[in-house]
Amino acid sequence: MILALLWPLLVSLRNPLRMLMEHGALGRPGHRPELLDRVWASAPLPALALALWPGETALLMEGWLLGGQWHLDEARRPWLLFTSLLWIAAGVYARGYLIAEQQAAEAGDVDAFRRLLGLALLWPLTLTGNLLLILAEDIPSFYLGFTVMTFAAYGLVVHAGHHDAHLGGRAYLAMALFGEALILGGLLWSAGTADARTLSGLREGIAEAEQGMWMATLLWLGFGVKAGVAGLHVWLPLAHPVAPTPASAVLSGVMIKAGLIGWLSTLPLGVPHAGLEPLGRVVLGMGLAGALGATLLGIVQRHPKAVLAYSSVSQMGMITTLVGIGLLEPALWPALSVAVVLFAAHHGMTKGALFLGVGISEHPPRLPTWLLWSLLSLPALSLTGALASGLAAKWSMKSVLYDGGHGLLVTWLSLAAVGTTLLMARALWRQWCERGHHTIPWRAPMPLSWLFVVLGAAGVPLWLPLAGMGATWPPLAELPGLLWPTLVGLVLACLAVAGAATVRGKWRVKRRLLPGDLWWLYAALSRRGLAMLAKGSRNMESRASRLRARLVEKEERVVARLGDVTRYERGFRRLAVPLMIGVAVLLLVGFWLE
Amino acid sequence: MPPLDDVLLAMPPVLLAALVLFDRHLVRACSLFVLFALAVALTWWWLGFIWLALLEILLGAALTGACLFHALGISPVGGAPQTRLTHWKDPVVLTWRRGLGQSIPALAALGMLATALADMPASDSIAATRWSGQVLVGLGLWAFALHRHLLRRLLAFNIIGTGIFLVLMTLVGEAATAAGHGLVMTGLMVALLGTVLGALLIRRLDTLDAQRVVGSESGGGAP
Amino acid sequence: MSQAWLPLATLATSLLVVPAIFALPERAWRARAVLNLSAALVKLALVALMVVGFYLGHSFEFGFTVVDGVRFLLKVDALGLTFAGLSSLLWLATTIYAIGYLEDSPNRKRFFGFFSLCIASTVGISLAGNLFTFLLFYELLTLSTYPLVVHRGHPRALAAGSLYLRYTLTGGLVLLLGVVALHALVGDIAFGDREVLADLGPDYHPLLFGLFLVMLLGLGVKAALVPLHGWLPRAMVAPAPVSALLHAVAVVKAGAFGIVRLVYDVYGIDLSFELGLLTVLTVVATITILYGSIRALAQEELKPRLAFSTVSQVSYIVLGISLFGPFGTIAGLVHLMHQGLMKVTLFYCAGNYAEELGIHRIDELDGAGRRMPLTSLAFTVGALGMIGLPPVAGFVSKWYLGLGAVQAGMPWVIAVLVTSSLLNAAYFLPILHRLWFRPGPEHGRGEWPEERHLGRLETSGWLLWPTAATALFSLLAGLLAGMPFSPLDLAAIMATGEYLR
Amino acid sequence: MIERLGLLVFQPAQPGSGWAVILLVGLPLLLGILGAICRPSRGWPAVFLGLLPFMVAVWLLQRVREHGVQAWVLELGSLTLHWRADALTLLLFMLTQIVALASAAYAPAYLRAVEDASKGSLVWLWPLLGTLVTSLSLIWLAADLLALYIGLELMGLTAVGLMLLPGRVEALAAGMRYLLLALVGSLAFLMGVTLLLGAWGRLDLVGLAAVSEPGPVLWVAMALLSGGLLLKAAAFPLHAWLAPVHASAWTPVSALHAALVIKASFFIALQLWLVLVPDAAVAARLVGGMGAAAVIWGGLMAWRAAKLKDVVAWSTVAQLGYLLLGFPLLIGTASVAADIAWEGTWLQLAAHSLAKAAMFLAAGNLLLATGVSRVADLAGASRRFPLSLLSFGIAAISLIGLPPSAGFTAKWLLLHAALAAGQWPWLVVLAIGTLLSAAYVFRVFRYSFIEDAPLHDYRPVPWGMDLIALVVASSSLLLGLLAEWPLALLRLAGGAS
Repeated sequence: MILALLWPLLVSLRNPLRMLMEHGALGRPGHRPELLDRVWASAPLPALALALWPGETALLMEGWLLGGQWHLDEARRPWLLFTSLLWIAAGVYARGYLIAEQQAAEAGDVDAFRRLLGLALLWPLTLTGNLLLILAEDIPSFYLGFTVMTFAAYGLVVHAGHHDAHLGGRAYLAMALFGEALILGGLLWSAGTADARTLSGLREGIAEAEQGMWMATLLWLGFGVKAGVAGLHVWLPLAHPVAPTPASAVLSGVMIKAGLIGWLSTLPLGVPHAGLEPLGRVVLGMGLAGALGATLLGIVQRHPKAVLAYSSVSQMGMITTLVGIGLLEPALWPALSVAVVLFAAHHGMTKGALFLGVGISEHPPRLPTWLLWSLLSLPALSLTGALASGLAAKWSMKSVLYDGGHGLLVTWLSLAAVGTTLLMARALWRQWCERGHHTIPWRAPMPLSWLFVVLGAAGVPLWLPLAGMGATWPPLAELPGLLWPTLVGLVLACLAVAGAATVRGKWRVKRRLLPGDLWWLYAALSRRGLAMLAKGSRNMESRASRLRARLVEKEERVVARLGDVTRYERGFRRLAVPLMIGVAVLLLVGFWLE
Repeated sequence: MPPLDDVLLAMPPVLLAALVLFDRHLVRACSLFVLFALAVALTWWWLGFIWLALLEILLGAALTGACLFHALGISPVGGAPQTRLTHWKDPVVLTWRRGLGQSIPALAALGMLATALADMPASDSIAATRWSGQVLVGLGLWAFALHRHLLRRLLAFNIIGTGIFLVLMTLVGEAATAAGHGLVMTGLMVALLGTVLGALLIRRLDTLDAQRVVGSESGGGAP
Repeated sequence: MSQAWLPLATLATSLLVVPAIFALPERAWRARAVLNLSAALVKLALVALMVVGFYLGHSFEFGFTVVDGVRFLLKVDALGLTFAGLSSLLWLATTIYAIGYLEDSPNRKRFFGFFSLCIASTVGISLAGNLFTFLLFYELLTLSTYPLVVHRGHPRALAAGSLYLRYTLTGGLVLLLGVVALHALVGDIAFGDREVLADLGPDYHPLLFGLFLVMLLGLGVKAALVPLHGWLPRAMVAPAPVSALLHAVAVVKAGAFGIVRLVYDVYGIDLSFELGLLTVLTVVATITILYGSIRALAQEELKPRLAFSTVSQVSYIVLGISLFGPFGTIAGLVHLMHQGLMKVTLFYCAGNYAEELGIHRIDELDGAGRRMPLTSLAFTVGALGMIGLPPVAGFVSKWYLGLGAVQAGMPWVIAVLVTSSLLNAAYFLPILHRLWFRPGPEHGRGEWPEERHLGRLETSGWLLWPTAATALFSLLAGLLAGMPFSPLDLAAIMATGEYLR
Repeated sequence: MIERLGLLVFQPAQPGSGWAVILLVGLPLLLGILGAICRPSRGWPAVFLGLLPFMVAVWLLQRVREHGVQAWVLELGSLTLHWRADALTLLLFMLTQIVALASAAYAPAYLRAVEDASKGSLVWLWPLLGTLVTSLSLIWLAADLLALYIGLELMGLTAVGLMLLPGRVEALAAGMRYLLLALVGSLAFLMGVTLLLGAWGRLDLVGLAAVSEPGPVLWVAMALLSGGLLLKAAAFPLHAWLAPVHASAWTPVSALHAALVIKASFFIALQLWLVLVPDAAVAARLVGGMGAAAVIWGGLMAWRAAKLKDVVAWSTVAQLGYLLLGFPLLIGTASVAADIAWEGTWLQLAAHSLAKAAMFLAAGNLLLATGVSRVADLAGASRRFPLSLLSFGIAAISLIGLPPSAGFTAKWLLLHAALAAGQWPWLVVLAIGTLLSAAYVFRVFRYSFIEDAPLHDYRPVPWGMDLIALVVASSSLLLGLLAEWPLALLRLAGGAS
């Protein structure tokens, strides 16, 4: 288990260390070492091996942080598995995707080399964090993993280094910080109250604590930033498009799930009488809002990655509603949790495939066009719930909800699925519009890894080890109920395409909604806030300096006056004898008064 | 009421002291001081302190007088004074207001003295002497406060000292005469040494001053 | 078994170096370096010896009567030992650093002489066994740091020195008054005799409260509690090793350490709680933390920003001890050490930038991570630690602070912590961004203000290795906080073993 | 309180002690005359010979420790003079010896360095020095007013003589003022003695303590005595003569004067108060008030002073204020407070003596080396004369009362005593005094640390001079930590009777 974490770390540090050894190599023109080599791509392999390792393991490390406890149990295994799979695929994909840059770097382009070095360092580091947060059972390790992942990923987001990347990076970082702060507050509060060191202890503590609701709210919000809860999702559409495609894939595929993992690890889901119903209702509402709202916002985006990012928000909104139900009705949770995991894995892989697909459409491999595009639309269809893993995930979700008597909710979710279909259509359409013409051999790492993910995504229910219960395929009778949203969506999409073709001009004039919607509001607000802080600080500064100046001035005056006082000394000198007699008289009076 | 002869005997030192202190001519004042010391010696003799009388003549009149004249730049060989010192004016003008103001410390000291002495009644034979001593102290203090001139201050100091000796010897009883003698003798010695030092200083200051004046005059002549 | 010589020898090691250094001629820098380093090593060894002995249950005490009823007392306890260990460790690092930093500058003899004196006083402070002895070294510290602060001798340094003296001497005086008053009340209190004041009875409580405030006022000057912090940012004109030491171990820490002593060893935590002193401390610390962070935001030069960060960070210690309960205590004690490690790293880095590249302002740092990767890495570690991110040491402190806050029934303190973390991030992360992600002179944009090539590596090894070492330490202190003999472990031992019996 | 001074003891002295005392008093004088004849050009013979009386004092101290206070009566015909030697007086004597030795060791080198030291004045230095030490010994040891008077006058005149030795105009003018005031002071003293003698017919302190009774006579006498003595001790409103005298005097003489001469007057005054009016709390507080004013005024003047020697001289005025605080703390207070104040006062006296002597010597070194007298001209001194400045600094630590120094320990005791006596205002005074002294001392340092100063031509001082200043300064520092030893002796003397 240590190896699983240590290996990426070593891989990450390898290159900088090498740089250090050959100090001065940076300044020299000429050949550079290959940074993104095979070893680099192999970083998640031990983790994969771990995920496939039979049986549960636990690792106790007293010396680690405040006492480390890492567990690999059946609940964590699926997460670990699909995470490492996607990381591997994305890593291999990246070697192909960044080949041009790498060649430039090897040829001596300093800037490219620097950027790649950063990627070579931060990619495995992000992975380390991601794995750690999955495996960690003690709170500090968990938080450590979360933090490492969050901050290391900043480097991935800003990799390209252009203006948009920095904007995305800023949005990402600001929101991440906000989330971290909330998480830290929530963790400290709840851990302090429960006197807990482990996540399970924390969950129990929150369930019992008097202020548990508020702690849970803090945690939910904090992780919600990562999970893209409506309102806190704004970094997603900004950061995902600017990151390199493989990075977007892991960002959207697995890192978003870290927020979900956070919820599952810290919120007392499934604990009866935890008293979190009000929160559950809010969560439910926000989830739905996210699931529906994001589709509306996403549909008007132009960049395919932005569309996909909004789709992620929408999908995560769906999962959020499930969590909300879990909070509302703890009894449903055991069944729901399976659905959530399945859904998460499905979404992770599928979204990964979609993002990788964006790169593929930009650099199409030498495949027949129909094959290529049907492969591209496979995960899209799966995401809408019409095919493969999507179908299974949707069914497992719906069945539980129906059992719990939440028919209305299912309808709403189906509406969201309609939206998803539209989004997918939109994304594919945009991909089609922006498809590239420089083809690459299909046996290059890029298409291969993409294919691997596409296939993996399609078959998630087949290989995902779900604790206790396997995924079930829906009976045929239910198929219409599951498929109608996709159909409706497709029809709507066709109508839209047709409509767009006819009233093309009208669409053009409409002002496009910027990706990141609320971010601009937040940014303005926070800019205002920061400006106020800075102003306040400067005010303090100037007030302090004014005060200092006034004090100095006063001091100078006093000193000058004291200088004046010294002239009385002449008087003392002249009147010494009378003064002596005066002193004597004074003392006499003193004696007399005794 | 003290007998008349005692009063008569006590008068000359007081009168002489007043003249010494307030005479505007310094050489005359110094000469008068010698007379004053002799008068005090007479008083000692009258009171029966022969040794003190002799000491007073030796230390007070002869040596102190010599010192004073030395300070003035008058030597028995050289004769007449050559320096400005003889006509030294007090740097501060004497006005009535100043005179009155400066008498306050003297009066305060006298008051303290009187308070203390009120508890120790004197026999008639020495009352006059004691009074004269007190008057000398008062006069001396007044003059000391009033004058800036160093020599005059030296004179004033000597007169205060003499006043204190007079009071002292009228206070000590039979038992403590030895201690009284000891004190007075020490006091006389101190007064003498002080005067010597003072005189030397005045002399030296005068010389340096003259040099400086000459120096600045010659310096002023140059462009 | 009591061995009196050991604490005395520890003190003497650095004290005796002082005349030796003054006796050496100015040019003999090699001999001086050897002398300094060997003394630092010897002291480290002595402290290690004491640590071992202490764990074996020996007690080390040295004392004699100064005047009737007043004893000069050196005593080893866990807290003092930890502080002594920290200071000797950082002394070693800083000595190495200073040797490199001051290469070829004038007045090195004076510098190192007073530098050693400064450390001697710090060790004295840590080993002091009663308030009198503490006060003695506390004031000695003031005196020995003054020449260091004004070392450069230009008008700004002199003005800063004057300001520094004004604050610290007045503070020392106020402290003296408080200590004397306490002494007049109950006589000599050795640290650890907590019953003495507790037994006085409630009639004395207002008086004790007042005396505590007086002493807090005195100590607060050095601990840079708002509004007594004014000297600290101005004292930044001192050379970098001095700032590092001032902020990490010596002066600021002495104040915080004094407050710890006062609360735990003189008043006793229970009495302090009963008197409501802890609330006072909490409020003061909270204000200081937020104020320092906000002021740091507006600083445009590196060292003043770090200085205000110190103002804020040192109050974490005060905050920790003001939280009634074991976690709060642990937090305060552990941050005493962690802050030292992290801050010293940051100041070394600032010094490195200034020495190697002539960088003083933050906006000149663009791309410096490329030019000086190790230094920048160390800076990153320190900065992340200051924000309180795992796995750097600062996280451990913050974690325990939070737990302590809850334990003390003051969850609102968590909000303060979180806000402070955010503010910390707001003024540190832009620096990191500039270091690593902004193109700078290394990429052909502009020039370094004053570049010198001090060594084969990115800068002189004398400067680089201490920096790297302290950064590593602060990383390890957090990463391996659960190990035996880690700062956290020590703090926990102290907290459970001594103060919360 | 009176027994603490070694008075009120009627046990016969141990044989041999009398001779020891005669040696104590006589040896310095003899050595002074010897010095005049030989005119040593090096310091060490002076030190070597000067150790003799010190040895005697140590021996006598040993006897005192074994047998308690030693007291004698010297009869000259019908005149009786009383003497006593106890731990306090012997310690004071040793202090005198130390400072005098330091000055004596310093003087030859100094005089060689000073250009205007004329041959004539050199002849006078040694006997005057010897006489001064003798007169100081007289004052410490005397137990009756006549002997005290003799000692006081001898000391005053010798001091004036020493101050006049440089022979410059300013020195003469200041010296003249000093002379006149000293003479007036001694007249007041004499007047007081006269009244006491007239009222009770005896002059020995023990006897006077027994027979005197409160009343106008005693009060007037005490008022006059105190007035005279305070004038000589340069207590606050009567301090005006002090600074000008020091400004132009030779450094070793200044050191001696500031360290010892004014302390002798203080000692006599305190002794008289304790013996004759031990309960006059109101008057004592008045003296304390003067002390407070002295602390503040002296501090201010020192802070504003332009010349280095003026700074040091004014600091003497301020420091004497601390000593004057001993009056209200010792007189009319409960024994708890008085016990502490007693130790604090003497420790302060010793601390100030050593520190001030060291400071004068160090300042003299600086002045000699730079050839300038203004504080502002010291710019850059720290680089060129580190040792002199170090001595100056160490002495300054003690003066400010920062630890670890005798000044600090003394201040601690005084503060403690003020608290124990419930006299809060003195706390404020001590605090202000500390700050003011820090202000004037660090003003000097601030100038000395300036780096970009123009390079004056300077000449190095002989290392011996630096060493002496350093040793004396360090002794003031060490005394702070080792104060228990002399103070235990003080207690012993108090407890033995």
